[in-house]
Amino acid sequence: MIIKTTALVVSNELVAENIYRMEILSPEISRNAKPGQFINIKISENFDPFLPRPFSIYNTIEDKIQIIFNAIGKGTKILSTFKAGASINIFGPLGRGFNIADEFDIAVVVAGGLGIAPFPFLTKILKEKNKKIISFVGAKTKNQIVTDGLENIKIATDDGSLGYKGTIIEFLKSNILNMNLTSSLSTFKIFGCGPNPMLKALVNLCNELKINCEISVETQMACGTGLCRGCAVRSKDGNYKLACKDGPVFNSNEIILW
Amino acid sequence: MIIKTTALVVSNELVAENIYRMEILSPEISRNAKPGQFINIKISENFDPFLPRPFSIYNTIEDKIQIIFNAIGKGTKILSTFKAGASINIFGPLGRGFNIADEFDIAVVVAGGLGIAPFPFLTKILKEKNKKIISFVGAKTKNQIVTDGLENIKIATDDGSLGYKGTIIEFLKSNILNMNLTSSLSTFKIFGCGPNPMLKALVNLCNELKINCEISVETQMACGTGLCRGCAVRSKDGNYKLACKDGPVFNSNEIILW
Amino acid sequence: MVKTEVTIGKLKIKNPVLVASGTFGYGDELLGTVDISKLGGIVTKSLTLKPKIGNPPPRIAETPCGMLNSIGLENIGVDKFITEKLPVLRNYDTAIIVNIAAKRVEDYCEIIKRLEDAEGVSAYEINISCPNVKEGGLEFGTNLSMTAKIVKETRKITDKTLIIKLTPNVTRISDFAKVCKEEGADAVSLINTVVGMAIDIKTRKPKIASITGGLSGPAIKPIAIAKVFEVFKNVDIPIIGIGGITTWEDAVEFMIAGAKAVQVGTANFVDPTVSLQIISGIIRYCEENEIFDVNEIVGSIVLDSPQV
Amino acid sequence: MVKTEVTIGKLKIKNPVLVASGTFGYGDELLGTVDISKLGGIVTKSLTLKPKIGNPPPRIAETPCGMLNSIGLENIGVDKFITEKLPVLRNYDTAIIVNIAAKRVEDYCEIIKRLEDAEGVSAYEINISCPNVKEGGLEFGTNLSMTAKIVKETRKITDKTLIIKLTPNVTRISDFAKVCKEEGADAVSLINTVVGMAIDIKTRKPKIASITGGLSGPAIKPIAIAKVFEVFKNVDIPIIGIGGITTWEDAVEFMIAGAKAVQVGTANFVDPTVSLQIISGIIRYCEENEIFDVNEIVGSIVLDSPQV
Ligand SMILES: Cc1cc2nc3c(=O)[nH]c(=O)nc-3n(C[C@H](O)[C@H](O)[C@H](O)COP(=O)(O)OP(=O)(O)OC[C@H]3O[C@@H](n4cnc5c(N)ncnc54)[C@H](O)[C@@H]3O)c2cc1C
Ligand SMILES: Cc1cc2nc3c(=O)[nH]c(=O)nc-3n(C[C@H](O)[C@H](O)[C@H](O)COP(=O)(O)OP(=O)(O)OC[C@H]3O[C@@H](n4cnc5c(N)ncnc54)[C@H](O)[C@@H]3O)c2cc1C
Ligand SMILES: Cc1cc2nc3c(=O)[nH]c(=O)nc-3n(C[C@H](O)[C@H](O)[C@H](O)COP(=O)(O)O)c2cc1C
Ligand SMILES: Cc1cc2nc3c(=O)[nH]c(=O)nc-3n(C[C@H](O)[C@H](O)[C@H](O)COP(=O)(O)O)c2cc1C
Ligand code: FES
Ligand code: FES
Repeated sequence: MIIKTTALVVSNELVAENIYRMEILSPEISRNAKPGQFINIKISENFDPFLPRPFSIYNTIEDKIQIIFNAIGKGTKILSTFKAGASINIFGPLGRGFNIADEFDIAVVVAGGLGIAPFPFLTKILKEKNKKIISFVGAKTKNQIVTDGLENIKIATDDGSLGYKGTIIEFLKSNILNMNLTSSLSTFKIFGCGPNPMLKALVNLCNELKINCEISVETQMACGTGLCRGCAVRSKDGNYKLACKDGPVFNSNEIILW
Repeated sequence: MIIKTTALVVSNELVAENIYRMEILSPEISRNAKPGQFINIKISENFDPFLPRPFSIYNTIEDKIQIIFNAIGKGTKILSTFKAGASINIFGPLGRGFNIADEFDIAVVVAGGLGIAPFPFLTKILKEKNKKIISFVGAKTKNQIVTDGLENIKIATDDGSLGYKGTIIEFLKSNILNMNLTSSLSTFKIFGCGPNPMLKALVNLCNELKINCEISVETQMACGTGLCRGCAVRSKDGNYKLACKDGPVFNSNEIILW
Repeated sequence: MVKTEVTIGKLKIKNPVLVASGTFGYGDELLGTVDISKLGGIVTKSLTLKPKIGNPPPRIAETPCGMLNSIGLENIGVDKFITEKLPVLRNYDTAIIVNIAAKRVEDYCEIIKRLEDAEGVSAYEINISCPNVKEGGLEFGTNLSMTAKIVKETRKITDKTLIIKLTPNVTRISDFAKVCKEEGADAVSLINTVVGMAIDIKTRKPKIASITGGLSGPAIKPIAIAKVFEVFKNVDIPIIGIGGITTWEDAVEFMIAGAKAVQVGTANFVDPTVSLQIISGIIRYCEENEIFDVNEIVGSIVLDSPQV
Repeated sequence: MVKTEVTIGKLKIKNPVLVASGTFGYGDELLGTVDISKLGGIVTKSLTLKPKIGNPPPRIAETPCGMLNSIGLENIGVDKFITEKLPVLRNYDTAIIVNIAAKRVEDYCEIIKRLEDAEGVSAYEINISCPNVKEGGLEFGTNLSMTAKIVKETRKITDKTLIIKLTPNVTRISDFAKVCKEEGADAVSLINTVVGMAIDIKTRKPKIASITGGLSGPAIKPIAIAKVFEVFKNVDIPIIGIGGITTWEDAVEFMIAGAKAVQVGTANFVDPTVSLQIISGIIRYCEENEIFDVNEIVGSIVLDSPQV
């Protein structure tokens, strides 16, 4: 069930360098949403920018949903000007979220930059299921680190300004190896989201260590609802899957990253 | 000298039904402006709406200029959301203003709807020159009447909700005839601004009574600076004049209204 | 009570608003969210004889007031459409216009043959104007004799309403509409997308994997209106107007220019319910202007200048 | 220190940014506000043999991310330009590219003859692509043999750089560029405006008195990029890119697609100083990317797909 609504902006605050968290009142979407799903936001009444912008559901709090975004471009810059009390046109929940039904007892969350977006929501649900969670969060530098809503946080920064100096995947790898549980690795499940190079490295690592892994991908999108077929992602079977409908969450062995 | 500047919005308040007055800090434009001139406002950083919007200079107060606008369309609706403290891209002063150098001792201001826009500024300058001023202000209904900054105000509304019931030109005509100064009429000068039908009626009246009359016209404009040749107005000599450069103020016997 | 029914060839649609091919899947994509039985009709994604997986990503890019696409006619193929989609669509009280694309004239005919035996097809829209593929591609739509041939051959096979979808990427679109009429087409639909391109200056790569794509959205509306009016002025054939329609005002503008019906495309991506709002907007417009039949709007353009 | 000089035929311009014909008057309109000696050059409003008063209003209308215009080549005529404008423009250190339009081939030649005797003309841009008039109108620009004839005849008369301005309102623009090269043109500039139309639904009248007009602005940029790349791919002739350029990123995008220089048009109406900002933006881009000569950008598009 996809809900189209003009909703109330409850708050919109700067939480890190150029990063905003917006809270939107939408009981129906909040009730129906699953971790890993996203919403489409119509940014402007005018035609530039024209296409809606997709944003992961960062978390749900009672009747409210939250998103977090980086004010980098046309749409997000406009979005950053929305004030509490404004109304906003949203559409969702969209896409297929994370699969938490399968076999695992330790969830390893791996986020690069704003790749943390879907994880506070996932963390909340996993905790309800009493799963153990470890969170690896990486960013270029410490001002871009956002961690609230996550559990057992391990941080890496490219410039070493906070936590491990290096990429989050290197850090993850050394940790997993140290854990030295290669036997029981099968009971791990990794949930990854972030820039493509990071996701590729993550998928390689998981293949190497045979770890069950789901990743949330970002593609160009027009409709977010399966209408345009624009968000194609190569799948292992040689066909294409839709990031907005079959995804944005895919199992690492379903698709081929570009 | 045309000034291009990113200026500070000092205030932007609702002064009548859907009508806003904005005050902008721009010492250079304020210093250089003449009554009847206008400024161009770049409404948005994005491309829709794309063209700048022209607005008459409503008044100047020390370092500040004021405009007044009706939030009817794309651009003006966006303008109405500007808050004090915002910055705005403006360009001006543009066009040829009213000619107050010529022979007259009584200035009759005739405004239809937001046609009052250029007159508070004109009134201020005329008073400095100790001219007698009578102001005729017409509108559909009383909520749309704006008169501050005008002198000796006579009002007409189509629905009779305030002042004379009928068009401002009918009202003007009866008044002039009553004044019964047909002899000294030559010392009148009429300054008109408003919708085209009203301006046409005004011009006819002035021809009939042989009154010196200047009108400020509105046309579609792209550049406001003479570059595009888009704002052509038919002139009596069979050529075209530019509303943005030769106008927007024309003597009633210079041009042919459309 | 405004009369909204319009007739395109033999096809009666309950109102003049359709969703455009490739912008609403097969009509069954959002059944929970959009009540398609309120639409004048749906035009399906282009169907080919065999299924197609489409072009490699990236397939789309946003542009000022529009977008580029090169989906490459990804579709399930005519047979699967007949077995899986038609049975669902049949249950809705809306016109099902099947858009078809092919590499060879024979294939166009073969696709229609298969659909003729199926139940539930209201009309055909022949795509000879896709900028992104061989199938139904521009080498058909930009060539008068090929266009004539395709219309002539497909006309032989069906008595159903035959709509030819034209490309704007030609010098005089009315020449193509004329040929369509002469060869027996019931109507023309225009415009398909305009060939366009965008480059990411960071990577210096085209933003679309197939380099060029089709431009759509509000940006192309003035081009589409001009093409619709050109055909309306020069050829006596029903026109379905397409291109950048996002509001009911846009739809009315196309009808004033001469379109009997309209298709809403890219706007569905911003709001999949937009077509329903456009329909109610048109009805409100008619009521306010005491227009009792939407057909009164069609071609009602007012010209005081002598140019025409 | 980035090298910004580019060469178009025999013409050297100090940087690749020009202002487009009809969007900057004769170059002397805003001398107090815009320092034209910083520009690569100015392209004048189209000049005709005799003065023209232009088309009746309304001449312009805003459209999504663009505008329609039908100015109708209002201009002071070549003689007045020579006596009144050239003497002023000569004093500025910028290329003066004179754009000319005519109804007959003889008139194109006659206009050039008169300009040849005058001092200060850097190059000619031949307008055969104006959608709004007979002079230099589309019946020239959409006809290969007429295009060939105009290039051949004008080429005979001048050794100065001869630029032919092409229209996008054709099926294959590269065919026209090819003809221009064969007949001796030094360069082509593209695109002129796209034929478009808009209707005021309140009055049901066209928003432009001449019914159709020329579409320009950001809306047409993807169309222009595609046309520039089509010519770049198929014809070995210097290209001046035009269409929707509003930022330095747009200019760089055109150069990556194959344009040696660019012209800024409609954007001047939003900010007449925009060309100067585009020039400094290009220089900054080169510095940041360690590009020492802007010519390195020209045609530097990266294609990993096989399509080309
Ligand atoms: C399923 C999905 C979920 C998403 N969730 C989030 C989210 O939770 N938070 C969030 O901030 N964004 C998210 N995005 C990306 C978001 O939709 C926008 O694309 C992004 O915010 C930029 O939009 P814009 O209009 O500001 O930038 P645009 O004006 O569209 O682009 C401006 C510039 O930014 C670049 N750019 C565009 N997107 C990105 C990006 N993601 N990273 C770096 N550069 C970029 C463009 O290439 C361009 O150069 C998600 C995307 C998808 C597909
Ligand atoms: C020299 C000059 C001075 C001007 N001074 C003022 C001024 O002081 N105050 C002011 O409010 N406007 C003024 N205008 C008009 C102003 O520039 C805008 O055109 C107008 O405000 C509408 O802009 P928009 O973007 O909101 O409407 P648009 O989105 O451009 O148009 C929306 C709808 O409103 C209609 N419309 C556009 N302009 C008008 C209008 N003036 N009256 C009624 N309907 C209209 C359009 O036809 C369209 O249907 C002036 C125009 C000129 C040429
Ligand atoms: C993503 C996308 C896919 C399309 N696919 C098809 C198609 O398969 N067949 C077709 O005839 N037209 C197709 N079109 C063209 C549209 O039907 C329509 O003609 C065009 O987009 C212009 O209308 P618009 O501006 O309202 O989108 C497609 C358009 C888009 C944007
Ligand atoms: C108002 C206006 C007037 C124009 N006049 C001319 C002209 O006289 N001669 C010409 O060759 N092109 C003329 N053009 C076309 C421009 O030079 C340019 O080719 C076109 O506008 C596309 O560029 P743009 O999108 O940057 O404006 C005109 C364009 C506009 C908007
Ligand atoms: S974004 Fe349109 S189908 Fe996925
Ligand atoms: S508005 Fe451009 S010349 Fe007047």
